[in-house]
Amino acid sequence: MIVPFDILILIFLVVAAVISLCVKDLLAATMVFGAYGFLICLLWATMGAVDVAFTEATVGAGVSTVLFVATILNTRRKSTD
Amino acid sequence: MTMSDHLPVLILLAPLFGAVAVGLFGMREPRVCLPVTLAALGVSLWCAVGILLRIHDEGPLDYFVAGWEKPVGIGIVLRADAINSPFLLVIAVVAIFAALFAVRPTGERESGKTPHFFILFLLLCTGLFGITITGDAFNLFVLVEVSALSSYGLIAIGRTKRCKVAAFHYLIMGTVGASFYLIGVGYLYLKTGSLNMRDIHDILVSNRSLFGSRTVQTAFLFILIGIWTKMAFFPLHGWLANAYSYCPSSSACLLAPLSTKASVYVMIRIMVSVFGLDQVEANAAWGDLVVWLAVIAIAAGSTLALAQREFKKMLCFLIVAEVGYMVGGAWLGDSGRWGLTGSVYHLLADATMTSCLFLAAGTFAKHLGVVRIDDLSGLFSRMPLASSGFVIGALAMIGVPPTGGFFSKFYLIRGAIDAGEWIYIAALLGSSLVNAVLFFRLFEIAFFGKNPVGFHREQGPIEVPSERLEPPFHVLAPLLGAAALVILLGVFNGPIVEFIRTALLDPVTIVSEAR
Amino acid sequence: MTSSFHDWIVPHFNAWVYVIIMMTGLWAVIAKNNLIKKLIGLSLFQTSILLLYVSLGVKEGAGIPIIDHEAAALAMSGSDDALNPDRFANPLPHVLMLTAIVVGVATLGVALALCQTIYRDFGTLEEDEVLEQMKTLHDDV
Amino acid sequence: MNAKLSATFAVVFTGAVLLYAVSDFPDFGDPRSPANHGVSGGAPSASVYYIKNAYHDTSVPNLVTAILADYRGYDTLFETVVIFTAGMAIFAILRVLRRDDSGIPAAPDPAIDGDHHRIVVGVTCRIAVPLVQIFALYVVAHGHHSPGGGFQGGVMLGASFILIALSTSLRHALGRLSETSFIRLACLGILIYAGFAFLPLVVGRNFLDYGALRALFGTDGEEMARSHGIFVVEIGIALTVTSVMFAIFANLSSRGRLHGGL
Repeated sequence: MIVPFDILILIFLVVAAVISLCVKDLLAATMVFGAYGFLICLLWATMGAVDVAFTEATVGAGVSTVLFVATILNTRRKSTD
Repeated sequence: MTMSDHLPVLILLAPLFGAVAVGLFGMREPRVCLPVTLAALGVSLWCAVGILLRIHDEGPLDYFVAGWEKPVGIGIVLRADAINSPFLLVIAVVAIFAALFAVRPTGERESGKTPHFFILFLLLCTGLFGITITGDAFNLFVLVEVSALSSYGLIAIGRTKRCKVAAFHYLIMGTVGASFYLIGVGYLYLKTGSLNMRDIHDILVSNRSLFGSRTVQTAFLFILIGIWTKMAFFPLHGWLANAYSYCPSSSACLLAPLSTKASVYVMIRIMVSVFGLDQVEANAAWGDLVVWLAVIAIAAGSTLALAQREFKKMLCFLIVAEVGYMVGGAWLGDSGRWGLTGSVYHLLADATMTSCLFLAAGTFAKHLGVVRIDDLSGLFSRMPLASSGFVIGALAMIGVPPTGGFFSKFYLIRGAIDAGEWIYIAALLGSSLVNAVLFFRLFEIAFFGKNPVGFHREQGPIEVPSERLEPPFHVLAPLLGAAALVILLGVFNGPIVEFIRTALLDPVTIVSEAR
Repeated sequence: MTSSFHDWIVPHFNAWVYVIIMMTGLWAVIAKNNLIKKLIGLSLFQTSILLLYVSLGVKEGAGIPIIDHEAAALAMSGSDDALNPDRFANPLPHVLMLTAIVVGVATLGVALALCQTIYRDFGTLEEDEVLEQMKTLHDDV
Repeated sequence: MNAKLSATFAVVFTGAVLLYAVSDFPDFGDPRSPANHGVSGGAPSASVYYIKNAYHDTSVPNLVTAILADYRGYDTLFETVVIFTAGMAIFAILRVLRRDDSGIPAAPDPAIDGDHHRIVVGVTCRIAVPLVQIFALYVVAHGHHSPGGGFQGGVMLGASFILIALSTSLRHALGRLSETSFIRLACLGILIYAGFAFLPLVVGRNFLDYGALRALFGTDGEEMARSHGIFVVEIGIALTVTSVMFAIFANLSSRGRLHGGL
């Protein structure tokens, strides 16, 4: 049965989204956002969207995290909110 | 099949290939950028004329990309008809004017970015042509993103600190707007199973109950809010003024006349082709609400324009008011569809007159260093030819008879009288009055002003100029060309409006299959 | 209450989560002060749209939208049932969302570049401080 | 506080409207929903056509690839253009041209140029990079039969260059793929896609109609020509995506200077 697994991922997704917005350390927020990308990639895989999952894994969890990190290391790591 | 059958796709392939050519050769030899750009836009102009003539002779034109024609909706269809073909022509002409103006687009210090500027310029044109000609709801989103990303680049290519912040805000608003549009399309897809505009319309019409369903209504609402964000309709206008007034003049000459107008076109296209005019007119409550919003937008835009001290910012708030005209006109819902006609015609007139005014503002900023309204003092004696172009643009904005601006207001008011929307007429006339006050104050300063113009160019102080300071030909030509176009549009308003109304009065020609 | 829970939430659980994530993202875009945080919110907002679309294409009991060898062989031999639409997930939303993902990362790249130039010019990424500095810039145009 | 309040208002309103519509949705996973099956009483939806006919039309078993590069290839062309536009916009926004560099005080470089303490990382990456690249090429080429294609492969290929830049130095990576060459490659990718899609016009068929190129590929049926056409197009996508992904990273990590870097 795939549905409980689905619901588990969806709950994790919401948790990851909220955490990535609440953490004041931007680097940590980006890492949580990367984890969010990975979770959502799992979700696509369970829904049968393999191509989307693949793209999300490379783009969402991979490259966009790297781009965030590159910017944060070149600017400032702390945020006020 | 001859090459002329492929005009709908050639019109946007030309700037795309132009951008690629600039990327391949322009980096090493920046001098090729401008000729390539002009050549590409010339091809587009030729295609636009060709499309217009064909539609005039034979009616709407469908182009099935990759040949997937049957069954409906599996491939992507490009659609040219009497509503969008004049706008294609205006896009091509205004883009050529802007390209001529942009001979040295980013200033001396950053001349290394000239190729980047022209690549983005051509990509923006590709996006605008694509938005205008596509018949597929999702494809429209992709092309909106092409034009949006290139306009962020064009705005932030300037050297000033403020344009970066303005571009960032524009990016946030633009992305949220496009995403709202995407949500709307998703909801429509969920209920109809199709992305092709005509197919969606057919499905909605054949299942009347769908119109009343919550999902379709929400879809409509989200598509509208998304497009309103992109076109800076009043409460959502926050990004526009800074973005267009702090970006380089060369970018503003392309962005200000065309970007918002393309979004207005999208709104009209969605109303006409996806939901159907009959359905839109049947929901009079929605129409009333939107006309009220438009009235607020017109009033707010005019008031904010009065408060500005900077020339370009004032023009930007006038755009906000003009967007209000067009949205309100499109939603009047009068039985003769004069309001909608006025909106479509105003789309063309406003694009040309905004182009004229922004070219003038860009000329004054680039060659005289004029940024504030007070600096315009003594302008007429310095630049008689350029100022006469500016005067024509301004008169069109006020709505003085021989220009296009007058006739669009005429048709809009005619529609409003038929629909009984007196408040809209009041707003329109009031806003014209404000425009008159604004521009006649400008004329007074520019004509009778005693103080000489403050001579500081964008690049810093220069030597004392001679008495006459007429800008070079490549700047003057587009400005006067745009002014001439404003008048031509007004003079030939009869045939143009007749042509547009062939599509609006008989929507069967729009929503049914072309030849 | 229970009936509305069963009618409204259970069959549309994905839709509820998509709305929740989207609203979280939208809230961050408007309310957060830090530009990077705004961008994280924007990315959340965009991915939630993917969730909407991909959920549309799910079919109970269907497989991935790739035709396996047996089905391909059957289809070539003329069997009608080999390519039964109920056996494969709806591929169209997947295609659309590939495009949306790519658009999302392109927008993100441009936005981050803008963040870096803003930091270069203003020395901060907090929106209120940037706007405060903007007020004092007058002769910069 | 004001911003937060107005944000909450906007969000609550939008969310309420969206949830209002949710009750009207077809059930999750319903194979008879309009999107999956077509409106009841109407023609079957486009996706039914794709599932039934895509394999016959293109002989590509991966339906997503078939739709992406053929039926909706026009979308995909502009999706590639979006990537290209983003790359160019980032250059326009961020790139600091060398002549201007003197005026700006050089910030302390967080670079690790010449840092020899990372032998483990360096050696691991030296082993990993070729493997990543080979797998990326496999993904590009095998998009017909398995998940993957130009975008995924291109992103991975770009990521392999990013890996080189991270494990050694940006200068080293730029030695493999310099600024002029990645701009050229990005243009070339678009040119391959759009130019190849333009070819059918010469034979009098519509834009992107690869089936017309049967003679060029020397295949028997149009469906094999489409299959080959999709492959050519995927290569164009991969070129553009690779170079733009690396270009974005190179610019972002070095604040537009293209030296130093992370």
